[in-house]
Amino acid sequence: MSYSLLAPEIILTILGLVIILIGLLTKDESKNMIGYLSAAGLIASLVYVLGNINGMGTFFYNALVIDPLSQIFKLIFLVVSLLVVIASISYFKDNRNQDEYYALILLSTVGMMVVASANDLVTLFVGFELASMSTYVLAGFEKRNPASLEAALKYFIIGSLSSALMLFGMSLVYGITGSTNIPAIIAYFKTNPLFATSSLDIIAMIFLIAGFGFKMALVPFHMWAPDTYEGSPTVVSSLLAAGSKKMGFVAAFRVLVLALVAIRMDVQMAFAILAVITMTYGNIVAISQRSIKRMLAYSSIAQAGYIALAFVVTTQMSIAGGVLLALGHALMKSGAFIAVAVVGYMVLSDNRNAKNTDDLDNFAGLGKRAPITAFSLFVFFLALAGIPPSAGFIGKFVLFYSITIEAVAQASNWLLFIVIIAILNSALSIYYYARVIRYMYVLPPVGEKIKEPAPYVIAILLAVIGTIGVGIYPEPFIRMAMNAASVVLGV
Amino acid sequence: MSLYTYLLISAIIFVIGAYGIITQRSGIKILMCIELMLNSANLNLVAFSSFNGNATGQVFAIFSIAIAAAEAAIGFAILVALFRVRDTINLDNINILRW
Amino acid sequence: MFSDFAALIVLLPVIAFVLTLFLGKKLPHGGAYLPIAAIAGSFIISLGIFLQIYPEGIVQQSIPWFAGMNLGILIDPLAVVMLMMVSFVSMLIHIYAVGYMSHDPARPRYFAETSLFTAAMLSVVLSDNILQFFISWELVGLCSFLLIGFWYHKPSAAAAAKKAFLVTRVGDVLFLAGIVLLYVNMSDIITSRAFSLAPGNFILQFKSMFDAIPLIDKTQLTYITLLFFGGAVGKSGQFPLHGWLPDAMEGPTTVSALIHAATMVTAGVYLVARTFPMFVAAPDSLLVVAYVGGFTALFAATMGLVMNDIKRVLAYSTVSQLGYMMLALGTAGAVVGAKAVGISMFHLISHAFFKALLFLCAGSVIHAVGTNDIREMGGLFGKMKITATTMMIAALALAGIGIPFINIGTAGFFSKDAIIEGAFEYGEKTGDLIPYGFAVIAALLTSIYIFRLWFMAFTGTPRSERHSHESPGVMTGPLMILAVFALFFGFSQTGFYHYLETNFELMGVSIAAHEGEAVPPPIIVVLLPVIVGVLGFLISYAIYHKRMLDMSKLISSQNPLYKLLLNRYYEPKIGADLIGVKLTHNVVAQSGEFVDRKIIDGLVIDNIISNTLFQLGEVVRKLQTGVVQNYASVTLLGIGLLLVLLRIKFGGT
Amino acid sequence: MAALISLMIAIPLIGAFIAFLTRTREQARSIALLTSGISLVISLILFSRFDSSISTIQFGESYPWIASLGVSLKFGLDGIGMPLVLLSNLVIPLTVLFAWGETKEANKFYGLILLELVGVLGVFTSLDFFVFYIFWEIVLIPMYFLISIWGGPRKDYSAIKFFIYTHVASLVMLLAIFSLYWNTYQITNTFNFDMFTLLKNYSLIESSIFKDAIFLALLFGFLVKMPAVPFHTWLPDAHVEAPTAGSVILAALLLKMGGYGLFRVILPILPYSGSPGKLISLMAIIGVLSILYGTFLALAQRDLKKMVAYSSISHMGYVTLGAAALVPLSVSGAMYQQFSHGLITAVLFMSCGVIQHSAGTRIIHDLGGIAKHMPKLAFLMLAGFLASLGLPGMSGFIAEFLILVNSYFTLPTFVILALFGIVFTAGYHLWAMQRAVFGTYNEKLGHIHDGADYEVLSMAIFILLIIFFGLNPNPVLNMMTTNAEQLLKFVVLRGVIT
Repeated sequence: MSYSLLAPEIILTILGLVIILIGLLTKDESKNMIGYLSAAGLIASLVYVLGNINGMGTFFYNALVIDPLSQIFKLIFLVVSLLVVIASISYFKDNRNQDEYYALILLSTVGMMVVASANDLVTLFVGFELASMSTYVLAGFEKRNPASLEAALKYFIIGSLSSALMLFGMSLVYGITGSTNIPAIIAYFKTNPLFATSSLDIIAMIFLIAGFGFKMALVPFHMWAPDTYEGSPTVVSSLLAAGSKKMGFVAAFRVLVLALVAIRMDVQMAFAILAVITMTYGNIVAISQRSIKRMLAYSSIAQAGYIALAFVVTTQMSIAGGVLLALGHALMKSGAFIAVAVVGYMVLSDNRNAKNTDDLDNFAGLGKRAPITAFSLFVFFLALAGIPPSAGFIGKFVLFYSITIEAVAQASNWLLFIVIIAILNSALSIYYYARVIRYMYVLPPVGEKIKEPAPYVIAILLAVIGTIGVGIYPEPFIRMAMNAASVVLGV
Repeated sequence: MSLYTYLLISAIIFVIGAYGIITQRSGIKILMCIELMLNSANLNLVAFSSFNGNATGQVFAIFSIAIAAAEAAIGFAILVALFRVRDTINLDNINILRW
Repeated sequence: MFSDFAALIVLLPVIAFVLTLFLGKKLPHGGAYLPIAAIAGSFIISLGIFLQIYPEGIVQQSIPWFAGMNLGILIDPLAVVMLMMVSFVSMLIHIYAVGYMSHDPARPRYFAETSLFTAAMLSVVLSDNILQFFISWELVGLCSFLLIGFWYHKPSAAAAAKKAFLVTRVGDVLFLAGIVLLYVNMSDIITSRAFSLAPGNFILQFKSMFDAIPLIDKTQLTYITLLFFGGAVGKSGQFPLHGWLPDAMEGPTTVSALIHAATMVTAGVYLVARTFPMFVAAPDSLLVVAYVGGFTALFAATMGLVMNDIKRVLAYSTVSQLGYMMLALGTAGAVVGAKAVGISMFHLISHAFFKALLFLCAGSVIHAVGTNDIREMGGLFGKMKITATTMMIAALALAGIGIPFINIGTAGFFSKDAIIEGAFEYGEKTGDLIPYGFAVIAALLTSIYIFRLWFMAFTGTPRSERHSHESPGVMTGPLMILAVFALFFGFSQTGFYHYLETNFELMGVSIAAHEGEAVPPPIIVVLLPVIVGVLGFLISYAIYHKRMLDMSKLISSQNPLYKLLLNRYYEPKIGADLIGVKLTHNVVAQSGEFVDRKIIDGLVIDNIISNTLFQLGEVVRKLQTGVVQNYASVTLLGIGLLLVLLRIKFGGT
Repeated sequence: MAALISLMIAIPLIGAFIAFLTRTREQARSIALLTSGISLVISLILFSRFDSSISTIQFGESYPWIASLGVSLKFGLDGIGMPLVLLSNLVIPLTVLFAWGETKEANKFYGLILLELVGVLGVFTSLDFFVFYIFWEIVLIPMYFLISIWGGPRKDYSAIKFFIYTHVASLVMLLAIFSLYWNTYQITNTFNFDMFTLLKNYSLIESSIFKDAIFLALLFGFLVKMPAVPFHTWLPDAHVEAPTAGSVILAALLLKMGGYGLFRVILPILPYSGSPGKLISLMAIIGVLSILYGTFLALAQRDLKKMVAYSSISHMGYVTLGAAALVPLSVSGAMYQQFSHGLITAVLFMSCGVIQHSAGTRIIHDLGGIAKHMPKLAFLMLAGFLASLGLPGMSGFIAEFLILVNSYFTLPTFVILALFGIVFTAGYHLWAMQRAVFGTYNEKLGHIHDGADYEVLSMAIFILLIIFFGLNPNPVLNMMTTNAEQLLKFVVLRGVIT
């Protein structure tokens, strides 16, 4: 048993610790290089994951597992972290606490990757908490900014509450099954379907759903998300929305799907209701937002609603669709938030004391002031709205397809109804994306053209390439997602 | 004492914690309530471990206690930072981010 | 041989149209000589073909077009006489227009459009299939639209052009519906193998149509012919679609002459004549033709009595005379079969000569006095001798004056009397003398109004200060030529009838006349038309020349009958205002607009869908209070709801 | 020379990117004219090599793409697609020429126009449903920008309404595509998005309710695009606000996508649907309703451009009617109507554009007598209006004649109703001409000038094309008829028409 498959996590953990050390030893002025160092570490990990994209193996007495599901989600997490780190090179330039920032990013990434690989409730919990706690701090990283702190506090309180709920649920699962090992738990539930013996198991499941739902920002566990995304430093919002959100999905894929298959109909219904409410809520509230970060937060909630449709039918196709949409969303949303960060940079360079840098008015004439950013944001928005050819389209395509065919195969009216609602929601979302696009391209600019800092440009363009690339050449990603889905379904 | 006694106690603690989170205004008190909820889960774990006859639950509880400690530290740190900026930790007033 | 150049009959004026349109400005007289030369060419070719095929040949040429239909030329006796008439009269009108339009800066456009007008009419005449006929027919309508609206900056001209196009369009749609029905019936009998097209023939060719007549259901045939006749009603200004013709006087007078004599309005009569075998096979339609024609002849003549605009009088006269032609086809067709075509066409052609003459004379008068109102004219005889004389000849022809039994008379004498006699014969055979009555009364009125016109314009004391003078030679020349034809064309009657009688037999269609030898009509019937003609002359002479009767009582606006006539039976009010504007535009269209904007778009899309969503968004976002305890509450509440949901679903354990 | 179709699509795409990057408007418009011109030349080559006597796909190309979904880049042309490809390639260069004087953000403007060309060419040539759908959606984006950047006062409302309305329709259509795809998967156990395979397997669906549902979803997608009453309300708004070039492209090309869908997708599956009789009636009702409704609404309009927009609805109603009649010549008439309407409507919208530009208003009552100062425009506009009201000798007549005559075989009542519309169609066209162009000159308009040379040239070319295809429909009509006959072979076999 070689531990080389765990190299990405090991690299990042060591690097994170080393960075703290470096931070102690170097002067403030030379801390800007830490960003590059972190990026290098993330690239190394990413290359490693890509190199072992088909790797398989279990580690630490079955506590960790490497399989297609873990690999594709690690890919997502690493890509998001990489984009965020690159963008942060500009965002946190000359900040004297940079070392802590990058260390926290790397450690939260490790946390997410552990969740992706978790094969035991204990590792799952530890990974969850590692990622969460790092991001609590990151959300409040601008410690002179009341909004940032408020965001951190809300995130922290609801996050801790969710941890407690999740832990409570885990304790019940452990009590029922006598094990914390996920395959063992699934095996137990296969032979003893939920509801069959006691009602404790369903309570346990609901607590787990609540815990994971918090990360996914699924209604009604979403309340923190808009506030936190709005208040946090924009690059951190990017990490939260694009990266740590997916942690909830991978955990749910690992733990919930198979355990719930036995009682499909009811949970299907519950997830369907949650998903529909989530997407509708997200889209409707997003329409009336003027803060773009907040709008993106609601759009994230809506996207979570779409992805949650994967749990409604739990076929290989639907889960593959969910994974693809998660992948697409990671690219689009991280790019979009970074683009908003550029706008913030632009507004601050106009006026040092500007408030609400992400207000819609600041996007007026962005197409002239920051053409690359504007064009990228345009691509992300269309992708988020599911317009081809983009990652968002491919994800939605496969996902909606899977539900439609399931509706047809089961001759199920309510499933069809759900797809139609999803589709209408998707169309509705165009409204608020198009509004921003209009501001960027139709309205006259409110200031001079700026020079977009290179790190931002690199990060955004990488996200654009990813978004369009997955749309134009989705073949390998679909295959990966299908493999991941087969892992989820245990086939 | 049967398992159900433990479960009942832990459920009561859990509900107290949950009730506190909803009703309290002070950040510190809310943190304490969260701790209550975490510990109700720990109690569960230990009780199940004892009744199931394997040690995994206890290990899990130790992990979770350690994590809860770290979590509390972060929470207090955030509260302190917030107090410096806003001069209050009354959560009813901390709502510049809304709607 | 001339028949090889048959296509040039149409193409020459088309080429002239293009050249004049684009080069006219650079040529003398606005390029007028191009269309004149082209139309003269058409006339020469037509004449040549006539000489070539006389007495019993036809020219047929055809090329396939789209979807099983063809483009082709059919020149039979019917067509060739029309061709000669159209090209000849049109040529004269063009020559006249060189003088008449000499001061108009837009002359190139005028000559281009009249050239196209003539081309379209010639194309109508020589079409060998109903589709091409329809297409040319529509182009005729287009050109009339362009020419009536020639002075488009005059709002009344623009309105009249529109009215002409729209009213004839009503007829065109009926015609098109007839073609649709014909096509469907033809296809049906072809698919059911009851009928097969002869090799080289196409589905909508006249020949195929005639061949298929016996196989088409009689009811269907009646519908088809009635729809065709609907087209003719529109184009030939028959009741109730006659209103556009008097309004069409807004164009230059030469255009009126062209429309009324050579080109447009005769197309309707020609359509019925062209498809006459079908009408004969559908006697009910023929009856409708007779009645509509007869009624129109009378109806229009009554309005001609009171009009004060010189051109309007002539316009109603045209409507009335076209009614005669229809009457001839309807009544005589039921009695003498194919000869009816000859009778009708003979009147058509003689009418073309004298009506063209009338209009050109009117144009000459208008040119001289600068007004259309005959109340402001008077005493022009001395100043405009040629015009006055030629116009008198035309009036005599229109009134049908001549000497019975020795057969000396004007063109109208021969042509119109034959129609009236035909109507009588029809009445004798069927016991239905109403059409005959229409025809005789209309003849009296015709005579009255035309001489009223002449006397008011040329005799008495001048009522305007303007110095009037005779028109130049380029204008009086055509007048004199036409006057010759108006006087002497009638003598070709027998030969003409004989030539046209064989027309449909040449295409293999025989139309049997009704049984029984033709009995010479009673003397009174032969005399009556002339008597009423002379009577009309005398009445007019008495009233308008000698002033023996004071008309002021009669023509006061208190007199309801006079008011009715002067307001043209309120046709413009009912047609344009009530149906056109009030009903269609204000009621139907505006309510449609209301439904569209306020209900489909406003209520459903804007209010129900989009406003609801926006309002909902505004309400729902308020749930996000910003107070973290509430967030925790929602989270816990969510768990509670999930519990309830799943427990309820499962029914509890 | 095998990859002519993909070359034809790729060149404007490259042109669009180059145009976006150019700095001056002179460069941008030259690029636009050049690349769309090359595309036109390629389509003319294709057209000249096209064999009208066979109904199968010609110039087929296929490249693998997403193997795991069974998607491949398949392109090809038959008698349904070829005329529309030609139309697209005619309309775009002439629109570029017409808009030669655009000054506002010219590089984007011309780039977006080229992107529209790419989109519609993709729709008309792709033979893979997935690719078809992608192009179908791509078309929306440039149009959204054309409306919202260069549009009129209510451009925001109109642009977004256009976008969302048609997007919803596309998504509903997508559901039906999913079902067809799944059905093929059930039968063959392979993933395949090939359009013909999917449509062929439609007949093997067992449930007739399911069949009808798929049919209706597809029909909805196409009818909204056409647009047919009552799904038309996005169109007048979009047209009123869109810039002239946008309106031209929207009406001349984008609407044709809906009609194309009818022939490519709806007609092949119609005979196999659950209740063909009812569906045919439905289509016929919608067609006639659109004809009459569009006509009467046009009659009620004060804005010239809005009137033209409603006339488009009316004319596209003929397409639906002709398709529903299921007679070979009515179907080819409907196809011809698409082609012809594309040419005619371009002239109409260009006329509105020139008037708006010169007189500053399009409200019919505020105009009057403009022929005095704009003789060239008046001439071309009159020609366009006459073509639009179905004057023989112009292409519109051929189409409407074929549709009316041949639809009578199967849908006599509807044809009679449609005939009623013809008079009123003439009515609103002539009324508008009389009020706006003829009559006494409205001095309030001040001094107005005639259309620029490039505008006049572009419109004149359209008029010549309209007359050419009105006198000689065979080059395009023959290939349409070949395919229409092939489409309806199955209809007769199934005995749908009794």
